[in-house]
Amino acid sequence: MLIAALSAAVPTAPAHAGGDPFAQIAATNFDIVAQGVQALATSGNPRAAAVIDALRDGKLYAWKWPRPDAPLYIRSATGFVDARSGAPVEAPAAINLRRVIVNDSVRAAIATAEGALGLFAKDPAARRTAAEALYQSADPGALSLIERALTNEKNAGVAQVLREAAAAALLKSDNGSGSTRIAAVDELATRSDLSARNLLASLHSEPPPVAAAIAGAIHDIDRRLKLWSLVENLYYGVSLGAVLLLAASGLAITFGVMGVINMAHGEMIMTGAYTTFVVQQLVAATMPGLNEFGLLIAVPAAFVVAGGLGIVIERCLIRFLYGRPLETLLATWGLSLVLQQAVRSIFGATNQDVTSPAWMSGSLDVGGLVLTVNRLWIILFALLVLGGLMATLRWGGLGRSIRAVMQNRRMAAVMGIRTPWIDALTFGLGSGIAGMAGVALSQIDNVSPNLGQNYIVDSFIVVVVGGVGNLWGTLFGAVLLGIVDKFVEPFEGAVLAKIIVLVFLILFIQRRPQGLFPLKGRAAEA
Amino acid sequence: MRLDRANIATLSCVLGGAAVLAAMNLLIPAVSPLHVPDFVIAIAGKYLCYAILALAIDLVWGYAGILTLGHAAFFALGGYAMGMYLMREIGARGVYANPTLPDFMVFIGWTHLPWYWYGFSHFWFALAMVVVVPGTLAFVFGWFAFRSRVSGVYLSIITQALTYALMLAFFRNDMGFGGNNGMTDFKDVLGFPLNRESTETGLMLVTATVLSLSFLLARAMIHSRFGKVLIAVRDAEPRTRFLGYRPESYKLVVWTVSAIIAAIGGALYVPQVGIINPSEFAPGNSIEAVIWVAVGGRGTLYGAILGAMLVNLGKTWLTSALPDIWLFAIGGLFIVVTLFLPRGITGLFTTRQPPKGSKQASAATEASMREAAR
Amino acid sequence: MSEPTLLYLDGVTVSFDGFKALNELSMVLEPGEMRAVIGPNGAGKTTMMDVITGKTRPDQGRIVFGADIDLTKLDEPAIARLGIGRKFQQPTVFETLTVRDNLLLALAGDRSPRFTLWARESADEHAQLDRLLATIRLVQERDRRAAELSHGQKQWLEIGMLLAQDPKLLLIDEPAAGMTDAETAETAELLREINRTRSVVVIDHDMAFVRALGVKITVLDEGCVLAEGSIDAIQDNPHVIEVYLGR
Amino acid sequence: MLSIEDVDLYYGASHALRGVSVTARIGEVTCILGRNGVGKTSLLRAIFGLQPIRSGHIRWENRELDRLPPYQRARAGLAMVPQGREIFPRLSVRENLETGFAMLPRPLRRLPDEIFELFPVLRGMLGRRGGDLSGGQQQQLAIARALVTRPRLLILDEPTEGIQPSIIKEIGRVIERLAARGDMAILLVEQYFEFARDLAASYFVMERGEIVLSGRRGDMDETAVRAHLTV
Amino acid sequence: PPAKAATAIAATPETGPIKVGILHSLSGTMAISEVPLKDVMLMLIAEQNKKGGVMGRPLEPVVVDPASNWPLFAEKAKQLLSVDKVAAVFGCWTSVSRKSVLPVFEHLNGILLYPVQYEGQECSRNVFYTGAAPNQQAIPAVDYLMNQVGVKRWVLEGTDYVYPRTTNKILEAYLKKKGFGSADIMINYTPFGYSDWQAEVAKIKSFGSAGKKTAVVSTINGDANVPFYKELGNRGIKATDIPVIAFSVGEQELAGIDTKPLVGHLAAWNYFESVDTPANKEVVAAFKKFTNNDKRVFNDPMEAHYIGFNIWVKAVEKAATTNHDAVIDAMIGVAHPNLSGDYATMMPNHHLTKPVLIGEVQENGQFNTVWQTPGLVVAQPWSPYLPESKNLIGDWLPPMSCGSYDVVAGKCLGNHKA
Ligand SMILES: Nc1ncnc2c1ncn2[C@@H]1O[C@H](COP(=O)(O)OP(=O)(O)OP(=O)(O)O)[C@@H](O)[C@H]1O
Ligand SMILES: Nc1ncnc2c1ncn2[C@@H]1O[C@H](COP(=O)(O)OP(=O)(O)OP(=O)(O)O)[C@@H](O)[C@H]1O
Ligand SMILES: [Mg+2]
Ligand SMILES: [Mg+2]
Repeated sequence: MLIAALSAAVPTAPAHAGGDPFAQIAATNFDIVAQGVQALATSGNPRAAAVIDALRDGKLYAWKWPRPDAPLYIRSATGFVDARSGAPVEAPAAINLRRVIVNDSVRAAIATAEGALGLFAKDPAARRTAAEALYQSADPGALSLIERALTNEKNAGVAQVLREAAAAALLKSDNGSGSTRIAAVDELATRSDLSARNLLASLHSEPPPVAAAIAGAIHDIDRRLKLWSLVENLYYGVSLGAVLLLAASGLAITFGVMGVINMAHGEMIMTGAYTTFVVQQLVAATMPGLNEFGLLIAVPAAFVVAGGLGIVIERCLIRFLYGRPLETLLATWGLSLVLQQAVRSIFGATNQDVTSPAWMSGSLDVGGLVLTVNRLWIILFALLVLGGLMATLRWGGLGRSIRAVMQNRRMAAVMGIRTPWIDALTFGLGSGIAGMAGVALSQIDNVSPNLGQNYIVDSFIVVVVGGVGNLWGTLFGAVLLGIVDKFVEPFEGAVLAKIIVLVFLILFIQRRPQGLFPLKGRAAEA
Repeated sequence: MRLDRANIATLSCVLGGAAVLAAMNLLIPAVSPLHVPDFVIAIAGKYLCYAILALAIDLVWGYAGILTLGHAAFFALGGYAMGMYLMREIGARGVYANPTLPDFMVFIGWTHLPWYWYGFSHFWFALAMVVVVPGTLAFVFGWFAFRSRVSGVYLSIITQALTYALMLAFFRNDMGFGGNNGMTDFKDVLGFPLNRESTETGLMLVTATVLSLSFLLARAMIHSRFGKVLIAVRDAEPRTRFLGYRPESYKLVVWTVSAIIAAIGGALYVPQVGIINPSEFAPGNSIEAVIWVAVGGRGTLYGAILGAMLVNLGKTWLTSALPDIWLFAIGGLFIVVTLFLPRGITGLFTTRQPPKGSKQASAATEASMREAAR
Repeated sequence: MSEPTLLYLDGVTVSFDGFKALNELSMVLEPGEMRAVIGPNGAGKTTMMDVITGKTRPDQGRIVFGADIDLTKLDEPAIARLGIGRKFQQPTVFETLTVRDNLLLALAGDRSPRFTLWARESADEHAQLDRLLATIRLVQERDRRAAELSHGQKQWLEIGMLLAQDPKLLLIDEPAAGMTDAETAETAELLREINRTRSVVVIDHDMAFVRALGVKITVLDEGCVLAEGSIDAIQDNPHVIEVYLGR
Repeated sequence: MLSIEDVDLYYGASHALRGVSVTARIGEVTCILGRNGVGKTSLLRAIFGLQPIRSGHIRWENRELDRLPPYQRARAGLAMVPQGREIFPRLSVRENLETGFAMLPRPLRRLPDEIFELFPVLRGMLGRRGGDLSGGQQQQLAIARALVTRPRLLILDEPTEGIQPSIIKEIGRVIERLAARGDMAILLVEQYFEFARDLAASYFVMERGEIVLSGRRGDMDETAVRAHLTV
Repeated sequence: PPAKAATAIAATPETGPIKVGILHSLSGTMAISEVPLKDVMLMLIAEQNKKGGVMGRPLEPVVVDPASNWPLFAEKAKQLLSVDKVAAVFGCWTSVSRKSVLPVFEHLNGILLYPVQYEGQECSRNVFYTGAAPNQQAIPAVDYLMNQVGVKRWVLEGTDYVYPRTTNKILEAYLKKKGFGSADIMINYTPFGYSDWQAEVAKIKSFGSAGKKTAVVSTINGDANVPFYKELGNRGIKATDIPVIAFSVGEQELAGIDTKPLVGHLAAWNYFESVDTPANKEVVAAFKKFTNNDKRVFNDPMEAHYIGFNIWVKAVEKAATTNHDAVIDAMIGVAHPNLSGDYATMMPNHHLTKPVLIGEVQENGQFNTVWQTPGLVVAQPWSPYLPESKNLIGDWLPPMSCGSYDVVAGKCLGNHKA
């Protein structure tokens, strides 16, 4: 029945003069290959699915130079099988073979082919994507096929999509009574996404009742879309905020708490990112099984590497500068130059490829929203980092000792606090946090020697807006800036948006010269 | 006093040095080994401009304790004002031979000159703008900032934001300042071809003179009672209020003066390097300029000049001598200076205060910085 | 023809997140009067000076200076320019300036940048400075940076700065703190000297010192006046003994 | 006991301590007197290692302190009430007190009750920021803070400065009590002569960085001492 | 004329080693792109010396680091020409760096070989543009999408600076000419190093869901690309839905990205490392050997340097001197095989003839050529699609000898150039 279905499905399939679809696929011209795929899909040949899959996965091989019988082989785990028969053949000499490569047109052909084939696949997910494809193509010709699929579709979700696909197809075709068409319109209205809207918008010369229905549908689709876009901007703002927060939280320690004007902060982030790269390489080399989790290993690794580096820096450099905080600017600036060049010399000036594990790629559809998974993770991670940081500071009065040392180093020593210890620890902590931020940023940005430079200014801005030395402030500052930016962007474009944010910042500081949460009273001057 | 001698020395170094270079370039025939090539004149002129910027920064940072991370903005604005004049000077000699419109405007398809370009064909007008525009910006910015008692790093950051915003703004082509390519391919200033040796030398000498003058001005300011008040403000701003001083107006004066000095430096810079574009606004530039001051020695005017000169000399030399690893060298230099020359290179010459400042003194600055850091 | 009061605090209240540091405090200071203010730690004495000098804004109440100037409407410099000088409880001086320059900046005169830019040190300013340095016994330290002074020396320097301002009204917070008994006695003498021409409000905990001043005393407690009167009256006042003097 | 043997201390060029020798016994109060700027605080700074000494020795419980950093000395049982309070302005009163915990073993990490008996006001202000306290309150906090670390050598630099008479009396009694407990040496710098005289078991008078007069309570010649305190 | 006087200044020694200036940023933001160009130059020079140098004289590279700082570019150019007296300079990437050195080269009458595709609207006697002019990259790319892919809606997405703005202006004019309405063209700019693409990509997606085949023509600059493509990948925008064709993304940039999600997206260049010709394989292998790192990739600007260098060598040998004027004249008409086959010839307008290749991204980070201009394309530095330049041509052969000649008015604009 599958065959029947298919032949019904694509009645308009143009048969290529050459006849044999396999020969066409073996051809070198992409357009012919594409026709071959289409023809094969509709030919009802039982090998169709296997061959097309092989083609998609780049497992399909042809003879390097033209041959009348145009042989095709599928490379399997064990060896080669003949594409036509599926019978195993002894491996031909590699030099004679060429992989059949595909381009966009071929891929498109494969997609529709699979759409047709997929409708009757075992796996509901596959059926769903197939249905989606058909919905998108809204091809009246496919109507009968869709209906046939609907009749024996058990899965509610898939059925829904099929109904929508049917509605789309119906509306595109010009048959169907007014009532059925109106029903179809409502069907699409429920779906209320851009594609539905556009499809409806593209319908003209409908009978009045239908036209009215369409207008209505479009109207409330628009309303919903407007709402969603608001939520969407909010989300963008928050996720940008999360990135800023990550970038800044390390600085909130080294600068906010310690008062070190830490120009090398960006390089700490960079260190974290490169650690990620190295870890991924090592994992890939030593235990490929864990590839997916290289990132998770990188987080503590980055913390240790950057943190360690931080401690070294503090011991060898910063500690001589307490009491002359302004000079830390000079030293750390020099340091950042050195670190950048060091990375450039070790890894080369070009970007490094940090891969995203599967669980961090792709996106979720929540209502009208498309939330990219990596951003979700980053938001979560940012909050975790901040939370962890606060916890650490609570723990064993560490935070108290740190603040005591920073407020009056000599008196802290008199109270028996190991000041050198605290200094090193604090700077290490801040650097380590920056390192962890680097892991996250490696997922959304270039891993290059300049990575740090892209974040240093924003980081300082965030810390300052939040009010120096106030972690909550850093949180709010980051989110505030993120949201402002993302709400301006749609109207003014990205470039002006950034300018406006900066101006906003300047004015904001006028109003709140001590940041979001200023200290009041005598303590402020003390 | 000791300091004074150092100052006089700097002055004579700047002027004398410039004069000698000029002479050796113009009078001595090119064949002679003693001849100073134009290249040297050109970079000397460039350094002198940087020195002016450094001086301006030291005035506000070293004496009023305002750590500005956006002074390059005024430098660049001055540069743009001058650039606009030079652009108009080109006249019909541009590639599109448009008598009024600069090439880049023709290029983005504008048909007539925007109003804010009027007048820039006159040198005097451009000069006025060099002072007025950055001066006004600085005044307005400072007036708001100081009046609402923005201080310490909060001020530093908004100065940074200011220059950053300006950079992005000037990047935009439709601002009418040449987008990120900025302005270049200048022909001549006041009729003197820019690429003629004598013009280059002349510009260099002018720059040296301007530097000396602004140096004297700055010195006069900080040695007056005004200067003492500035230092008092730097140490304990709240306390000065109870003596009846208004710190904000003091800061505003020195801030605006400093901005104007920087702007003039920028105006001299452009004809000598032959290009002005938004990257001059880059936050990094301002920070680098602050670095020069720190290297030379914050709070000693001649230190600022020295720092600017040395760092840039180092940069010029290292980028050719060790192109692949020069950052190690220059970065290392900065670190070494902070560690071993707490008061910058000039710290080597003066022994006005006990090394590293006494415990209490440092505690005091620490406190005041904490103050600032909040 | 009774001339107007010099300073009049009228129901001044200052509270910090709920806690009332000053509570409906009212007080009158006659021109040329010297007033000693005592009271338990935390009674609100320093806060009182804060509100007079504009450092802290009161939540309620008026502070009238001279005929009809409401100080609560003015900011610190404006108040200082009216001729109200203050010495802080914690000595606060300009650490990196020399002792002499500290005094120079305090000297009465125009405070505007326009003036200070051109100001040259006049002969009598010079003389004044020398006199001051002598008074506060820092002649040797004149060219040392204030940061290098001992605690007590800073106290003296600040008193010197106060004198230099030549104000109508001096607010002096704990001058005797950290002074030897002998110095304390001299300070009292100095203040009486000053009081010939100016009005003074002085806070201290050293009863010997207060006695030496021999003036009317106001006792603050929990932000309002507990008692007022001569030293002997105060010292026998059971409340004062209870909350302040102890037995 | 604490023994200081001819210590010299310089600030840059200026010679602030000239061969100062002082001893302070456990179980009694040792008092250092002197006018402003004679070097009292400098001496205390030297003892705590806050200012390096040029020559001389500082021995505590016959252990050389000279090389130790301040926090090690604190851990050796020293505690100080510095001149000018040096409260941590942006820590709460409680936190100010708890800074002492850093050097204490876990079990000892609680605030001794005596400090609240001594300074009842503090109890009501635990949440307030140290910097917001009044001068006197800060002074009280500073003393309390020093006691948190259970010191065996308590160094007090003009502890009565800015404190109301009743509490000064109270402090006097406490100092006596602590001394009487016999496990603590107390080094007291004072300018408030009566206060010092009533407490001191032995006293040292300084003049321009030198010890010019010393002795025990019994043989104190008051007029001579006062002479050194007047100008 | 000033040129002659200038020659005196920049006269290069006629004996001893021939110095060759390399003016590429080795630090700062542009190092990412420019360092490989320095490497390839060093390799080419080394190999030339193995062959006995030029005219029997060894070549000596003079490497300097202008550190992505435009005024420093000018300073370094001055130094190379007037102090080191180099025979030619290979360098610059960004337009602004070229603009900043241009006056120097014209005044000191030096020779600059500029290897990067650029916005055109320039044609200096002292510069040889070995990269593509817009009509050698952008236009054919759009043609491909229009004709082969059947694109009906266009997103022109670029970084906000001169190259993208000009290119997009040209493309817009071109598309309008081809009858696309403004409704079907969306132009959008983002700042340098832009990294949060969520909103922008969402915009593109909705623009693309109008039912017509949509494509993105990307002039996004270096750093911003990685996050852009990552966002595309995560949003599941596949090449089959909305193909993106980029003009600034080559093998070098892809080396920094996980290409799986990008498979099928396009780039237009005049060369791909993957083109399979013996010459190419040889050079690429040589480069990997030279840098002894077989992860290194080769890209279009590197090929441009390869061609430019060889043409310059031939020109010097033809002129039998390193004298700038002689070499400048000799360069015109010299040809050298492209690595993609066929010949690159230096035209009188100081640009090269080039083939245009459209490639699709493959998993392995290489491009798979899916289309190629039938013949070679001659550069039009002055775009015929922009009113202000439609009458202009550049031709440095006498009698015209002019960089911007108005064929209508029949006179040479910017008279100083001649
Ligand atoms: N900013 C503030 N926040 C909270 N409480 C404050 C603040 N400033 C002052 N206080 C409280 O107000 C009260 C009055 O303080 P004030 O300094 O005026 O006391 P005082 O009379 O000067 O005491 P002392 O004699 O110790 O100097 C004190 O309890 C103090 O803790
Ligand atoms: N940080 C410093 N730098 C330079 N000199 C200092 C420093 N601190 C104190 N001095 C000087 O050392 C001498 C002793 O100072 P010290 O503080 O020990 O005096 P003191 O006896 O504590 O006086 P007081 O009773 O006023 O506290 C004083 O002359 C002071 O000027
Ligand atoms: Mg008080
Ligand atoms: Mg003392």
